[in-house]
Amino acid sequence: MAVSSPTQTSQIMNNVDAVRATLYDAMKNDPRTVILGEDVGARGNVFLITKDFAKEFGPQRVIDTPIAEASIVGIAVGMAMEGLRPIAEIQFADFIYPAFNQIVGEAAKTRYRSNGEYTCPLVIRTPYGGGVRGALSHSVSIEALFYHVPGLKILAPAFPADVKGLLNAAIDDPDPVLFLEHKKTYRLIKGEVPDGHYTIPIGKANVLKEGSALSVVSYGLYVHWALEAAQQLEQEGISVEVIDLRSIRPMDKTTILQSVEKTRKLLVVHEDNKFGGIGAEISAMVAEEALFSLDAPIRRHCAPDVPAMGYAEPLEHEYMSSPAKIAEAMRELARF
Amino acid sequence: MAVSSPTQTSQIMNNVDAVRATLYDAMKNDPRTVILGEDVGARGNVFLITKDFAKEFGPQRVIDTPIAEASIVGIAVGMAMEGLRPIAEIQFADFIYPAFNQIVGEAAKTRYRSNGEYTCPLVIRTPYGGGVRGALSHSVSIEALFYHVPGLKILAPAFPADVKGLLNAAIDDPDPVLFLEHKKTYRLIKGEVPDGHYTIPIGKANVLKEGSALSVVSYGLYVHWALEAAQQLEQEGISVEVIDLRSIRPMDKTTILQSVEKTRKLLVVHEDNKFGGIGAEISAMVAEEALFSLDAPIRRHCAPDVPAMGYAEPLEHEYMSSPAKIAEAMRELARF
Amino acid sequence: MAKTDTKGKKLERNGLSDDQLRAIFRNMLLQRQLDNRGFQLNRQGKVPFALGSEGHEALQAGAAMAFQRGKDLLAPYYRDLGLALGIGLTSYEILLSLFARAADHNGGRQFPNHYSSKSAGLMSFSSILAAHIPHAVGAAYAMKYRGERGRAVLVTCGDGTTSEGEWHESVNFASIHKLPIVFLVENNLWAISTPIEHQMGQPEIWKRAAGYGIPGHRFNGFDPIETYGSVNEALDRARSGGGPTLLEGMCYRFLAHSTDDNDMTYRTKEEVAAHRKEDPVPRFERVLIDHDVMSAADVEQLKRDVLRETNEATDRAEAMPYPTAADLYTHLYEGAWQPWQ
Amino acid sequence: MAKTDTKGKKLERNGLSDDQLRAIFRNMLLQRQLDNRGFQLNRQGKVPFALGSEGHEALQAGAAMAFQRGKDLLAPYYRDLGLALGIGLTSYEILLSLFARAADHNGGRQFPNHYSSKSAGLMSFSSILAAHIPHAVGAAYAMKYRGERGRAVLVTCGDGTTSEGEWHESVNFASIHKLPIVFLVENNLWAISTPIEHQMGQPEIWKRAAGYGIPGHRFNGFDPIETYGSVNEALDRARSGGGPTLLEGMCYRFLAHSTDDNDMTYRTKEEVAAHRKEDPVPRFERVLIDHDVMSAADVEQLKRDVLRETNEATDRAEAMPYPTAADLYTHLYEGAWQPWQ
Ligand SMILES: Cc1ncc(C[n+]2csc(CCOP(=O)(O)OP(=O)(O)O)c2C)c(N)n1
Ligand SMILES: Cc1ncc(C[n+]2csc(CCOP(=O)(O)OP(=O)(O)O)c2C)c(N)n1
Ligand SMILES: [Mg+2]
Ligand SMILES: [Mg+2]
Repeated sequence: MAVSSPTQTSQIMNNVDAVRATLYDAMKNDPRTVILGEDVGARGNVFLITKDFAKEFGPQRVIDTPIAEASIVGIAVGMAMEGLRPIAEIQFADFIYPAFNQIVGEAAKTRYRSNGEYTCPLVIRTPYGGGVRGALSHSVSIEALFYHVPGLKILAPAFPADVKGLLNAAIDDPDPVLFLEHKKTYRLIKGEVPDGHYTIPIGKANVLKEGSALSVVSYGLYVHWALEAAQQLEQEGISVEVIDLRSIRPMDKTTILQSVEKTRKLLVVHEDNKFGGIGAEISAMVAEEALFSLDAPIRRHCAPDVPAMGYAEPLEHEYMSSPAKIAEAMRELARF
Repeated sequence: MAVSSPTQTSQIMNNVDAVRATLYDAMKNDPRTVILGEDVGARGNVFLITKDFAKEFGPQRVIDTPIAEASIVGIAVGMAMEGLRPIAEIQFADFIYPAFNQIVGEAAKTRYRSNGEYTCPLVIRTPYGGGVRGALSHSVSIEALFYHVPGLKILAPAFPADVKGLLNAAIDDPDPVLFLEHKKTYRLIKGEVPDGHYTIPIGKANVLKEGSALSVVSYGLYVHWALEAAQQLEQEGISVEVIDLRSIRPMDKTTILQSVEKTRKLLVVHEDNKFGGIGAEISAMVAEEALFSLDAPIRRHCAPDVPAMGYAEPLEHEYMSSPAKIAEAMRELARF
Repeated sequence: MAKTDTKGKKLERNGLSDDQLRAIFRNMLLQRQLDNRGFQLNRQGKVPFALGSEGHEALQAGAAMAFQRGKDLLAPYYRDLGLALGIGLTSYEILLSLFARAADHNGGRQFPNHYSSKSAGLMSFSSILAAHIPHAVGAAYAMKYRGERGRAVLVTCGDGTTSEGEWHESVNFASIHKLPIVFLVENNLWAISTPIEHQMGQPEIWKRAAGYGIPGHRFNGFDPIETYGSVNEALDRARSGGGPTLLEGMCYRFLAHSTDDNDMTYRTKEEVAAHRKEDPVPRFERVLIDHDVMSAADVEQLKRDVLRETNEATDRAEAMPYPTAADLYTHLYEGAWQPWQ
Repeated sequence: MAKTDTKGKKLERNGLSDDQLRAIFRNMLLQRQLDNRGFQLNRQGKVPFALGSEGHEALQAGAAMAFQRGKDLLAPYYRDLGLALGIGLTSYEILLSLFARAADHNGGRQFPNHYSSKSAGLMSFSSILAAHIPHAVGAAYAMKYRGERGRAVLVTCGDGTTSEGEWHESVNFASIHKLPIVFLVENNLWAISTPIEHQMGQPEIWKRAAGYGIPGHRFNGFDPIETYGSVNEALDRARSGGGPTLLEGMCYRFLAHSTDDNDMTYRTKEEVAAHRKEDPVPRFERVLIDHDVMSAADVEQLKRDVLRETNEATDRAEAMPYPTAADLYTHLYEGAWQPWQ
């Protein structure tokens, strides 16, 4: 995690504030930056992330779009091709499906198909994830629907300092970036955020906690729970290394492999469904590159393969993991 | 592969004929069956699969739709909810992106979200894959964009008899099925197809060739090439087991695990990009369930992670594999 | 209460009987009562989320009266409490949805207001706006395909939802095939915080109909009798082979978008108050009393009935069990769930 | 050759100079020549695929004349050979695309006719129909946002493509923001094998404009002067802050959809022949000769020029190298490609 050096000033903020502050700076610093999406203007986004932006920067820079996700992204692609630096918002990640064509077919391929003549410097931000009683259509994880797509970058930071550093990196990036914000962490997770403009390189995982018995790779909300579980296990005498992936594509092979070579055991933890999820690639990569470093099967602790969490509390509870469930998965693998 | 018993009559046909014959029977046998898609009527589909169907069954059963993929699938969902058995066609798999919302958000979740009150017995057929100079937008593989989605079934048969048996199974299935037809195999691949109505169970892989040194799992066009390569290696004294996945979701864990436990080496071969492709899940599953049966790293022989094959012949050639390249990957793993 | 100038004038009732007029009014009262109940339970911390249809009562109750039970299908959206009630769902069913109980049609899986009832002819829908519209078209196609004259589909959405591509594709397809369907837009002038002028280049949605070659019509959705007339005519046309109609019912969203929204951040009290003057519930009460369809005492009795019904339904639904953890795994495919499938 | 009744009448030239009229005609002849060349090379087995714009020549040459180079942007679709030529692409560039050579703007990555040229103001597009329309809207937004009066975007598509949801969403957005954009539909009555009556409920696409609150207009796309007038007026309006226009140019697709198609399986020779009578190329030739803009000899010379240009471009492009295997890996992201990225 980016930590502030003694000479650096910083602020304590939560993830939602970190998004807000970073977007604000981007708007301040570069007149090519525009924000577009549903209810981002007058209301300032459903989580109030862009509250008062329209007042300060004008409605032509903070655009309340019609309800039409394909064109929200598609128009942003056109803006990007023509020199603006759009930041498009999908109100909830669950509503990104209608924009799939524009993201996968267009944004991801603009540079490639034109042999570099046209580029698409575009950020698509969207809140994802569960644990907020969002039911079937306000709590899905979407990363695995996109991470197979060459031409896209996908970020899913978990800590406020990473949110800022990676969102800045996404905004500066000359290619399209899908920026995933776990909505449960918005107000829950607080941390120190350095002042001023800084970026965190895209494609670098972060070892949150060193350990020797077991490597755990996670991201988003669950990385916090994995850390909590690891601290619990520390007291039980089991030393768990916790890696925050942060960047889903490109993925930090080196950090994962180094860790697995040290601990010789790998557990991937994610909120999304298991089959074909991010854990599949992590696991496959390790099985290809470091098989003989392993002392145990590679385990994936993920959501059961049902469409999403139900609205009723027991359904959500069953779908979601918890620090306790993650700790149990860690123990099991450590014992192996 | 389903083979005809001595008493059974059969025909030699190619994959496109197998699709055509199966669709024809479905139209004959069940008045609830309707076919809808772009140019499926008067022209009878761009590959002439439904040629003359409109004449025989009428334009109300073989519907030339407007160019609007989201609604092709969406309308088919509504038909299915209201008692018809629609078979929707996406003219080329590359054009399925605009229908993503209806497939992933709607068809896959209809039964689940209504707690079983509504169902969605729908088949979506589409030709996919390369090697036909289809360039960036007429040759993509799409299976990995969908295989993460609970509620969908995904089939990708490679042989005419499987095409018929699995397409029948898809049509009979009470839930939505994405049926992928590799367009390069349409006329290239011929084989015996039993007469009469039969189904092949969804979710069963097929051991095409037994072997002891190495298991290869593939599907679609590449399974033919893998078989060719395996026959070549046989002559070199290397015995390769070749498994045709046929069904991508649900996936046949048992057959894969049994094979790997026997051969102790696994190579996954697919035309689609590597990162997050089908091979990722196969590999991860084996690394989780049979790690100690492995004598070598799990290898994936897949397309490089670029958006798709270019139009120019050298670009397509570089993107695609070949029996020779697959044979080389087999040799390498066998030597390990 | 808003003054109406109907007294003395003959009531233009579009063929509605006194019983039907009273049923419409009852629906409107029940909607408002159930609406309030949702918000109240949310404030009490008993439900995490509620949505109100205040301002849509007349439109929905009037439209529902044109629906023929056992024949027509309804493909509604999340603000259609009154339509759901009007085609036969009970207050108890509504509250099961609100409380996310196991006995809810969706088994507590979906957000409240995402009704579904195969027996009532109410098609299941998701939270993805406009995604249900092609489903409605597909169902209408099925009806026509099977030669089922006398049946039609009523599909609704909000004004904001007409911007989605799937809306356009659906209307276009229905127009080509002259399907038995009515596209009813409930125009409440807002899409969460986005006013109509940021949703579309000109505000009269019904005018799009000509582009599709189908009839289009706008009506006053604060008037349930006018609403009934418009929807009934369009449904009749659909049922008898006359093809689709695009209807635009004008109303207003009196409340915030949902319990998660604060509308005072983007619109003024004054604007809301101006529309409140036309509030369809007291307005229709006055019409019925003025025309002796109901007495003031009848109305009071009805209000008590509706409150009692709401209370009873609340108690009954609240007492029902939640789904259990095991219920997460049912109804994914036909047959039993298996991991890694 | 079709008879025209223009002789004697004063030529209604919409402000076009003789030079411009000749340039339009040259474009039309070149289109047809290049079209034929594509089909010919396909029959010779030299290219696996070609698409023709026969029937669209007048529409495209006329529209291109209204485009202001160095200012406007063009967001075309795959049938826009004449627009590409008209805004400045060379025959050589067209043939590089057809032959998929490395020097092609797309490096031989895309299908033929998927032109792209940043310097010419021609926006890159994919084969996914309608997907480029929001891009055009986004570019128009950028122009307006930066206060660039005097610039506009011309975005084209076929009749069939107007059914896509993204078409609707794009026109709607442009209308709200009064963007400097012209939506030009090249209505050739067919979408591969699907005739207009199976594509939409009523066949006049321009009539959809009213639903969006923007001007709509239909013109005869067989007449390049009328086309120029319509497109020029709409682009001028866009450039001067008057907002978007929906234009529908009527034309016909004389050839099969592409070299992969056989149109005689779904339409009759007679239908095609009837439209051929109005063939815009001989028609415009007659107009120019009748009005002494060109002599018959000029026309013959021009035809020879155009043929020579086509031959030279063919030879030159064919002699160029293909991209190499290594070229598969460039321009995915900024910077060098890495596996597993
Ligand atoms: C595809 C999609 N995009 C966005 C949303 C979020 N959302 C829910 S309701 C709503 C406003 C809808 O407005 P309108 O259609 O006018 O209906 P109203 O709420 O006014 O009745 C939005 C943007 C969604 N549910 N689905
Ligand atoms: C999203 C998408 N769907 C389908 C296709 C296949 N397709 C290519 S051209 C075409 C017909 C287009 O017709 P129209 O828009 O009228 O243009 P025209 O070819 O007549 O000029 C179709 C269906 C495609 N390229 N993209
Ligand atoms: Mg609204
Ligand atoms: Mg056309």
